[in-house]
Amino acid sequence: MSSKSKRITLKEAAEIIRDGTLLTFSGFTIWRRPCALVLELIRQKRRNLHLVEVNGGPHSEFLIGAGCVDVWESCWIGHELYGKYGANLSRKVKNKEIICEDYSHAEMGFRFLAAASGMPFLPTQTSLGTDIHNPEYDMLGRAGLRNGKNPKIARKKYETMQDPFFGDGEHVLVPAARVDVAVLSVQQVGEEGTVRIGGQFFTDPEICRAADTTIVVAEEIVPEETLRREPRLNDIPGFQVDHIVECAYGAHPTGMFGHYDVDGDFIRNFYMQTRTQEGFDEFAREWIFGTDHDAYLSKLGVARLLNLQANRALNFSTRVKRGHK
Amino acid sequence: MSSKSKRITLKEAAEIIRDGTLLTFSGFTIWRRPCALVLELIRQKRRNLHLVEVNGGPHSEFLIGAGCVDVWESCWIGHELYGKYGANLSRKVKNKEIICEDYSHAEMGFRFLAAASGMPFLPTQTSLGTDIHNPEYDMLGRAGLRNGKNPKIARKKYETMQDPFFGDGEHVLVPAARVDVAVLSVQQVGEEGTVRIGGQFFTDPEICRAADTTIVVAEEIVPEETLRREPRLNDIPGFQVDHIVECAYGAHPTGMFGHYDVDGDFIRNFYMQTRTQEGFDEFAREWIFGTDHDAYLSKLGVARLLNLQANRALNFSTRVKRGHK
Amino acid sequence: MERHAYAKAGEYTLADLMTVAAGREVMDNEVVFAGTGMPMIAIMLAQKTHAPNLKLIFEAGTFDGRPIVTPTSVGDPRCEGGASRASGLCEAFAIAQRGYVDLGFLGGSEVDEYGNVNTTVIGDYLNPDLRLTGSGGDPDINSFARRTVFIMVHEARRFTRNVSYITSPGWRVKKWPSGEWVHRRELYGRAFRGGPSAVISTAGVFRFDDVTGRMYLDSYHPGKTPEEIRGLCQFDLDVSRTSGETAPPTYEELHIIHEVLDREEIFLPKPRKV
Amino acid sequence: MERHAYAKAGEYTLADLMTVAAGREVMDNEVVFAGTGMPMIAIMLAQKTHAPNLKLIFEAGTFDGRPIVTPTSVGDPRCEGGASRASGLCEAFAIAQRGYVDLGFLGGSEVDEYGNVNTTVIGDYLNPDLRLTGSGGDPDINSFARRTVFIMVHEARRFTRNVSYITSPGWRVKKWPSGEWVHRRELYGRAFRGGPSAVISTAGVFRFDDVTGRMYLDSYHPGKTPEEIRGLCQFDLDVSRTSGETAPPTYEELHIIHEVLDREEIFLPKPRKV
Repeated sequence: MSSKSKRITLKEAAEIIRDGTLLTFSGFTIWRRPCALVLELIRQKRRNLHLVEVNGGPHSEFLIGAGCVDVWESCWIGHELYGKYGANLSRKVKNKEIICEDYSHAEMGFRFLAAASGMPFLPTQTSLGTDIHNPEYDMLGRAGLRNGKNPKIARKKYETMQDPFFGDGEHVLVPAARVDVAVLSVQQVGEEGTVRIGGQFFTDPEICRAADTTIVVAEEIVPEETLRREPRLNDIPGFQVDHIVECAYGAHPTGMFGHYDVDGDFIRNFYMQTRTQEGFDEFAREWIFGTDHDAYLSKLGVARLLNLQANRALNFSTRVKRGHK
Repeated sequence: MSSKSKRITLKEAAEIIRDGTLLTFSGFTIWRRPCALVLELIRQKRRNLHLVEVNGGPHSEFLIGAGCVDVWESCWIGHELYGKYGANLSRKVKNKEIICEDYSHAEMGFRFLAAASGMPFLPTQTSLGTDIHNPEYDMLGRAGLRNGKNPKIARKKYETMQDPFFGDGEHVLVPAARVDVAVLSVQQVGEEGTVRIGGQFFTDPEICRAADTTIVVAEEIVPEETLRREPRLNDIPGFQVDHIVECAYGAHPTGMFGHYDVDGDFIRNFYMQTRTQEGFDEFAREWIFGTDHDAYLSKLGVARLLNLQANRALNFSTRVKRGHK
Repeated sequence: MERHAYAKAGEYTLADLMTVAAGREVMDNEVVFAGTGMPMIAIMLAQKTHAPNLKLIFEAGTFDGRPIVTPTSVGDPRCEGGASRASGLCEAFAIAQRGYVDLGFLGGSEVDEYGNVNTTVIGDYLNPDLRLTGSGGDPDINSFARRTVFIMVHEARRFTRNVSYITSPGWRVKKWPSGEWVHRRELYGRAFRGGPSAVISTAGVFRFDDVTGRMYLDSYHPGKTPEEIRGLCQFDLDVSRTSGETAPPTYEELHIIHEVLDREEIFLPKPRKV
Repeated sequence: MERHAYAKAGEYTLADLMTVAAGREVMDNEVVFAGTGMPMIAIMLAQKTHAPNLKLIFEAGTFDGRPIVTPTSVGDPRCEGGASRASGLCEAFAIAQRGYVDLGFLGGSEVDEYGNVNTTVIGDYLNPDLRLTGSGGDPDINSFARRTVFIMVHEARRFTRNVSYITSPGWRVKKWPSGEWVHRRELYGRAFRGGPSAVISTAGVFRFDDVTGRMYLDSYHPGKTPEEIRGLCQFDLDVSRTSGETAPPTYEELHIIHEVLDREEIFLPKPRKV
């Protein structure tokens, strides 16, 4: 194949994501998040990002703490076992530095499914009776951002309608999650962009199709033909992928099924340290600024990485300490 | 696991499907259709079936020619290379013995996706401007069947609405394809019902979830644990499957990826012979009535089946003759 | 020591009892959607005791899993162990909306008298004192499952009079756009499948009145009294229809919890005297 | 015999020429949605010649396939060969609706002057003379792709004045509920992406006027004349703007068709004099 190569560097990948981008990520809570690329975005001082995610995690907290984010549209943020909630988001929401738009988890999933399928919305009956549907709590609307100026932002948070076919009653229509860029962190990508994910794919295929531009950061770039021998095992076809980056430990401190477990200590320390802005800035000086991904990995050190290494028969680490014993 | 076994016989499986059932099938055109079960339904003289399918094929023609079907709701019927169109459906539509409700292919797919997801409809902009959307051609409506008496039949063929979120204009809402029974013909099913399909899954996961009852006919029933070693390779989780049948060549004369190719001669002969009702009845006397699946296979004979056998490295037959040379 | 005998006071913690009592809410063969944390242990305990055929689903996309090592997150690779299928989130919520889910098993944080839960904000949503995690899948599981069981450590502040924000719907919910309170059955109409059926805490087991949807105390854990528990709720807890003491864990259940499911003491510390 | 030289009359059939001319409509790197039959051969020819990087999609659920043996159906296992992904139909139509598809490549049956196609019924829909196959994915591919090319054997009855039923939308379509004829651009509004761009038959290559959407003859195959072709259409074919004769197949193209893609002569009989 004589196609132009899709390979770029982490730095080039971050440069593609401009200020103000509607941005989303692969993964789920503390799993398979493109943290290496996120930290590079912070180094490049990206601003005014509008994150639209099925759910958040440490990667969101990194960007939020660093002041890169204006709007966060999702249903959940936290660190699971390693930190009770998103302290940086919490602080900035309280200080009115960030607009926080709440949908439910299924609503966010369906929003991406709609966008992935060229549909402007999907109907659902989830979360009826909750404050998620409170019309006073359309935060993007309150901020004047639903005026059509950005054509990807829906003019309304929700619409309601009666089912016209079966008499099933009132449904909520959730608007498609139309985003500019999707950044994925996966195990394998082919030279032509074919993606093979190990373990649960969460919502990766949907966010890729929902976005106009897709960047895939993979633990390893492999020859396409090795993936094309088993087409049923591939999750995203190459033509949907625009750029690929090879980056070992691209998801650290989040986990990568089959490769490395969650670095719970790192996330716990981050959570404890960054409950204040001063704490975040200190964290950033140590782990983000004036360094790059290779130096970051060296700083973590071999022993730590080996401890996280997934057992290949089980796809998770048997060495890492998760509890008190 | 001490759960009650899901195993039944082909005959018992057919007995589950009563007269008047809203029925759908696995596969695609001349691939992976549950023909063995369909022929058993014909032997049991099933009547008044309402077929709702993503697309039709020889299996539909069998049921239609045998007088089992009152309504056919789909987008296409034929035999691909082996027969230009569905001659039995055509004859019965002309004689007004069958109601034929046309949607487009994507519309039928989206209808099953809606039903599979507990949604009453999905929005689409396909087929705008065609006679598929002609309000005069709501055939179920014209027949008085959209009166709510069967709650699974939509009160309207379509609804239209403006996109309220992005100004994308008029959309067509296609109603969920709510069916009573889905019958699948697949390569492998576990004792507990876990389904692993070889090759394209077409719309099998969607039809299974859309239906209230799912019957899986598999070339082989395997121990569950063999399938549960690789959960990412399974297509339908066991709890969605109600009954399983082990039946070799369950899809003949349609093809089964990795096992046997399409029996083009059989389908071509069927097509040529059954352009008249007399021809169909003759076909049925020879191949359906007074026989069973085992006798049918013996009649086909070893040489014929070996000719159809798929090459395991390629998943299709290298022996079968497809063209003129 | 007879495996099926009940353990004595001091041989188990209240967290153990909460876990065991929650596990008892599961019926064999049910399709169960479990949330992260305590629910996982309780479900896996049920799976290893009276409900071996339960079908465990995690919203990140694992279906009918039989983990060999306890996961700590619904997205954990450990969730995939022995699963019938592993895929993604849209499928999980689609099948829930389709009606496959019998039971939702969730960690609770702040619950009110009608089973409404708040995981979004402390204080006024528009001017929050503290922004929490957000909803996650709780409202979805709660909307779609035929019944939902909550597991939570008991603190008075968590059993609140009126949640300031309804994240997850209970038995009396808000009808928009007016915001008036109506019974869930009325709002949901044909979408109604059920709702919160129990809250299991470290103090007792609470259920909801069939008609009014108001929470009442069903059983109180050994060492607790109904009046004491009423004092541990900010609303006026109905303690008039208790069924007695919660049955303690058996030795077998304790063994499974501490030697099989949570050897690493991720969720449940070992009792001091064992 | 120079591989890239054009073959002479008698060394190829009109079906060969139609296939080659259709293949020329594909641009390299395009995402192409192909239908069953003739389109497959034409696409695979393009893939093996000037468009090696085209991304071939079949609606049954194979994406970016590189079949080693020619399939005879879009659901054929042969479609999976070398594919980037194999899955199912909903995904294929979802990505088409999302806008990924540059080109639809379809077999035509009955086409009218504005590119409307009928594959549903001969005669009145409510009282048909003959019920045909039905739409299949043609209207969908046609609605979603940025342009569509049709390949069909030329018979006068297939180039009809007004199709009795519009299965697949051309340039003048019906606006419901009134049924009035409007330009496709007007009906589709923001959904407009393009429409039928060419019809390739065994007589010539036809295109559609940018403004009116009316079909006109672009090139006529060697051995045919524009007037002859006009006589082979039931509508008044515009032959005033032809560009000349269709370039014949090259020897390399014939070799690929007959010795590589269709050795079994499934779709294309070998020319007598080769």
